[in-house]
Amino acid sequence: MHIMEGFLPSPWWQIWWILALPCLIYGFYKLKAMIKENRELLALLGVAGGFIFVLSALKLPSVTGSCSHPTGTALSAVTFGPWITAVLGFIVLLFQALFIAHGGLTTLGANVMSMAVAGPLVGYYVYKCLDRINISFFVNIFIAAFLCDVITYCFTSLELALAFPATAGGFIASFMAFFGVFAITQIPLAIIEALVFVVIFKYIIML
Amino acid sequence: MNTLIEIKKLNYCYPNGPDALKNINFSIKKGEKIALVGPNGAGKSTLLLMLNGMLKPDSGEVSYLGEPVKYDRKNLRELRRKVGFVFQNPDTQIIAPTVFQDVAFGPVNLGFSGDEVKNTVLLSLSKVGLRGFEKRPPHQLSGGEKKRVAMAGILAMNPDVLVFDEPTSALDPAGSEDIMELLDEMHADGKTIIISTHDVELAYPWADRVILLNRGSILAQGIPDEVFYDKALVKYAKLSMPVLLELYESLTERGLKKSENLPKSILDFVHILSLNNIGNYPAEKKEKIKCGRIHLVDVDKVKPGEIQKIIIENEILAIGAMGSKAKLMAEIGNIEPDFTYGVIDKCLLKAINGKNTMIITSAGMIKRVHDRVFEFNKESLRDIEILDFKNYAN
Amino acid sequence: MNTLIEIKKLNYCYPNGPDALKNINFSIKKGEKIALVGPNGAGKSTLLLMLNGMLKPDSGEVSYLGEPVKYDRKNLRELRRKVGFVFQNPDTQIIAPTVFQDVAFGPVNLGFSGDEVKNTVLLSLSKVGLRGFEKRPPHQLSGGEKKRVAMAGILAMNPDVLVFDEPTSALDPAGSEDIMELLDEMHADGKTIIISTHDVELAYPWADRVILLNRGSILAQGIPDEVFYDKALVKYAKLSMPVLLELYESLTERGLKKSENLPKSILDFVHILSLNNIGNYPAEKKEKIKCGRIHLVDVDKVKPGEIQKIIIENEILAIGAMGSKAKLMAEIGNIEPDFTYGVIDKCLLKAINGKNTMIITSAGMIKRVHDRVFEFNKESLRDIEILDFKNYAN
Amino acid sequence: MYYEFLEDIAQTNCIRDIHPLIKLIVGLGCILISVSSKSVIAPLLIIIVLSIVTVKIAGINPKFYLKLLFIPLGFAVISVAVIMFMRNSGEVIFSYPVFDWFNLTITRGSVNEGILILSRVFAGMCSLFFISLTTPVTDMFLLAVKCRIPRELIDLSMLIYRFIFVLIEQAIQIYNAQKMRLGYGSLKEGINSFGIMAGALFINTWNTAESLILAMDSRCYDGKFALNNENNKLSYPLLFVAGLFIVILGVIAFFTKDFTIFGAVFS
Repeated sequence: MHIMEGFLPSPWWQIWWILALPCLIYGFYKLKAMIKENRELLALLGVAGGFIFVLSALKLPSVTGSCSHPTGTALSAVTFGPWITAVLGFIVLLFQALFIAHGGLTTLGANVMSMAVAGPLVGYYVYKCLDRINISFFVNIFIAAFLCDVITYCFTSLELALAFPATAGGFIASFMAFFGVFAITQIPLAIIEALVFVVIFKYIIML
Repeated sequence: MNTLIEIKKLNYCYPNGPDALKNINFSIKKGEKIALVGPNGAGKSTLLLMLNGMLKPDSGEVSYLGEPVKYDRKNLRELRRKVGFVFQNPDTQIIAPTVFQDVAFGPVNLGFSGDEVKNTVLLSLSKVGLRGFEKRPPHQLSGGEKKRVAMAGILAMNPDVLVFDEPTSALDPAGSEDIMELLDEMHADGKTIIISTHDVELAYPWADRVILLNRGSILAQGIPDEVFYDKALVKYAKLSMPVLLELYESLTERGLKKSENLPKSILDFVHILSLNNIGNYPAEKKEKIKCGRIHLVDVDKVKPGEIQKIIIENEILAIGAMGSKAKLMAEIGNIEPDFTYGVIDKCLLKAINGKNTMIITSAGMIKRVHDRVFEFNKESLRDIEILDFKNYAN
Repeated sequence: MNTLIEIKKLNYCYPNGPDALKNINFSIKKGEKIALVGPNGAGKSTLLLMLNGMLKPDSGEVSYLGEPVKYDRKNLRELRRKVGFVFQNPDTQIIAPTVFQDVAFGPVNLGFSGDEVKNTVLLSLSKVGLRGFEKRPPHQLSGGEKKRVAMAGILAMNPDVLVFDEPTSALDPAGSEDIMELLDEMHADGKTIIISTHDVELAYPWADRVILLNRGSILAQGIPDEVFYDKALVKYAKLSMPVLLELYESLTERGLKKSENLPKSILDFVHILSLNNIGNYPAEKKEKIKCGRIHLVDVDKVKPGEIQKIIIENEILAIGAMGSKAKLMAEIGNIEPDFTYGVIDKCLLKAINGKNTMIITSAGMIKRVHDRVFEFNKESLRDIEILDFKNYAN
Repeated sequence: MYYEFLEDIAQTNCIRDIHPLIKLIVGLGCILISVSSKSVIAPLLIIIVLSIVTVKIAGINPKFYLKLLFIPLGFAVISVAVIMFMRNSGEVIFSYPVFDWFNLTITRGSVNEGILILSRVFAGMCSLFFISLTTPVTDMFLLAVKCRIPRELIDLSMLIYRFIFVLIEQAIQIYNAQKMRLGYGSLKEGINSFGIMAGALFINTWNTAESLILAMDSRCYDGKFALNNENNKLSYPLLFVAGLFIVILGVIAFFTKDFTIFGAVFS
């Protein structure tokens, strides 16, 4: 769920950019250390970035109105960890804005926070925690991917609500309104994507 | 023969791209072997994608069995079941974790029951000669095997028409011959076959009819001889003439008497030269000596163990195996076939040089051998004999 | 000629895989054109990867210019600069987002200065005929163009040896001919060239020497005629005989007099048949008529505008362009060349049929034309004349 | 199934040869002015001017351009609707009681704000499209280096750029192959087919990465990526015009900041 160009007024788009920057810098620092140790990883990350873009640019057929596929970032979070995923996600979101008009440049900070930072971070740590309590692998994958999706869109609703608090009821009312409206499309989508994610892992494990 | 697929005034261009197809008109009859020939980027793949409704023309009409194709979900599913499509790159077509699962993909989507799925898959796999490969992961297979799995996956949906995009690309000679042989078997099974290729050597002897495509337009269509013997046309289409035709052309330019038919194979060429009294078999020159015999073995009627005996008794010097069943039998009988592709012509060539040969094949192809030999005898005024071994045991 | 690369008793197997290479011994001399021929899975690519140290043999030795290859970072870099490797699939070789950046990848990593990089890149691009493509993103190029970008990327590092894995795979005839022509140009530039292929038609006329590989072992090595004329060997290697050789074999079996050299091209074949008094040019039979002349145009000395005039004045019926410079000139002069590959032989063929031809080429290849024509004249006792147009303007 | 890449159009547009800096100044300048504009005047001006430039001067197919403008519509309408109901101020022009305790209300202020946001979104999108459709990303890498963006990040972006196109090709092929064998027929098949495709693509990704490492090694990779040797020539008069255009827009935005369609009730 990308927030489009021009939607977030000042000062909110600046605020999200400022919040996103430290995450990106930390991710970049980790990435640099990783590449320094093994230069070949740059090639791997480059191809992985392409993969995230492609997976999120494909429209899931038979689900109309879908506009977000964090599946790619979730897969990357499990593989490379959430911080490096933030950097990859940033580049991918930039290319998405430029190539297929998903998202925007001023709203890039907000989109990075919701899709490349909040979602993968929660998904990753939920996955790690559930892994410890001996839950079935595929159930764990399902829950983690579902949460990754839902958190992304909660975060987007939060960003919108902060920028446009309701006159009556303020931020809370506005958040509930955005959350409620988008839930109609996003909750089923999150379930579908979590199921897709399970199929992907079943497939990869079988090979 | 009735018209199966008809395309009328078809135009198509990719969004924001140049015209991909311009004013395409042709029809395909049931049971034909069609080769769509053109250089890379001519629009071959785009045109093939029209045949089963993967792309919708901007204008013009595609019809199947006289009915215009309707681009709604239900009709498209039906069409895609009837017109099977094998892609150029098997790596992007076969992606399931095992061969069985991959071949089963279509039948499962067709809603077959568990047993039906199993039967269809095993039947399709045996048709392409890959029984026993069910549990193998596709990425461990060779290029030729992958291509055959892709074919089995399409056969499992039992289509009427088979469309192959560059069936032999990236395969070595042995692999290509296997695939072309398989196409012939499927054709003998009653399927209509359409291939796209830029390989003129492949299309020339194989196709019943050739459609020459360049820059999205049809340059010519007709029997391969006509199309490929037109030097200017072939050059314009950025292709090359088949080697034998080029040689034939050079020789006729130097005074060789033109023959009725153009040479499609080494056999034809030798025959044409011998009509010019060139390279005649020394013995043939003096007196009409007896040609070699062709021994035709029906793979379902003769036991593998008996073949050795036939070979010795009949002084057989070369053995050809036609079809996957025949190859399997040769393997069981511990016989190394000399020819596995273009078998009949190669055996005829041996025969006119006075050598006895054997063709192992299954019932469906036996008539084809008789027909070809009969035709060749008529044309060349020779009398090559066929000995049928249908009931050797009795 | 001194030995450039030598491989001794090399063995290699992939971790957890079957033996990939067994007891490989061969050496490559400077300036040779080598074809490594074998079916898919024979180990061709694995062997090629040994040549620039991408793989390290389990046992045995690879040496370059007499020095055993050392597998440390510095020596490997040096080796890889000298032995350029063009992969089969250009999509995984092209790294950067634009053609310029991709071709510059090697030079930049070799530490060239900004201007040096620019000059090398532009030179390499013009060598492969892609000047003006600098800013294009690779995904918008055709298959043949991508292959040429990959080549330019290697040429930019100015290696001594060029290794090509399946240089023409997936290319149409025109694309393949362009690439093979480019290989010849690079060879004329003094590079040693090694290709791997399963295409015998390609390797047979091109290679100086053939190494036949199957199942990780060398089956045979030698001049192409020897290797490909051995029917049993070719069959064992799961390959096929080149068509012209197969026809020649069939005809000799039927009594054609054997010639000194085996036929590598249509020209050779026509010549062999004419030695047997077959298909001689009608006029040639009666009296020794004059052959056609070959007009040799040096692309650097003659202006494009003058070519039309030469064509008309000399009754030229067919034009060949050799090399990318010549093709560019033909384009500027608005001339459609009839031949762009195998030019000399095709012009000789026209000449023996009494037709005048023109070859447009650059200085480096002119000697080659003279040599080939001289050789052919000597062999066939003809006197085909060459007219040099080096200084037409004066 | 997949999108058309604006990048591909940018590679062949009519003003590709203008220095990217000029195009970025115009595009980014317009974006900044439109998000900070307090009235609809400046955004409307931007929409009109940039659309004309994109279609007439850059030569983008107008039909395609119009289609692009519909992309943000779904999200924008839903979100703007929420805002209109939530942020009431001034005179009520519409009210509808949903339950006893809840009124859906639209006021002059909320309509003004809704229209303002819509105009900003469309002006922002027009500016973004202007950049996307006229300035190929390949031209921006050199600019990024000059802006002191770390090389590793740029190198990574360049690799990602290249492999987006390699992988999308594979994805399309796999998708088509599945579709031909009747995948994606129902929701269940769709999930299964999509999952298998994504998994296969994931495996392909690793294989591609392996060959890429091989290719980089065989070309003596030493941690460096090449850049385009030169950008298009920077035309100073044009740069001046672009700057002037942005300044004028900014001035207009400033002086029209109090304008509202339904009267000034919105602060």
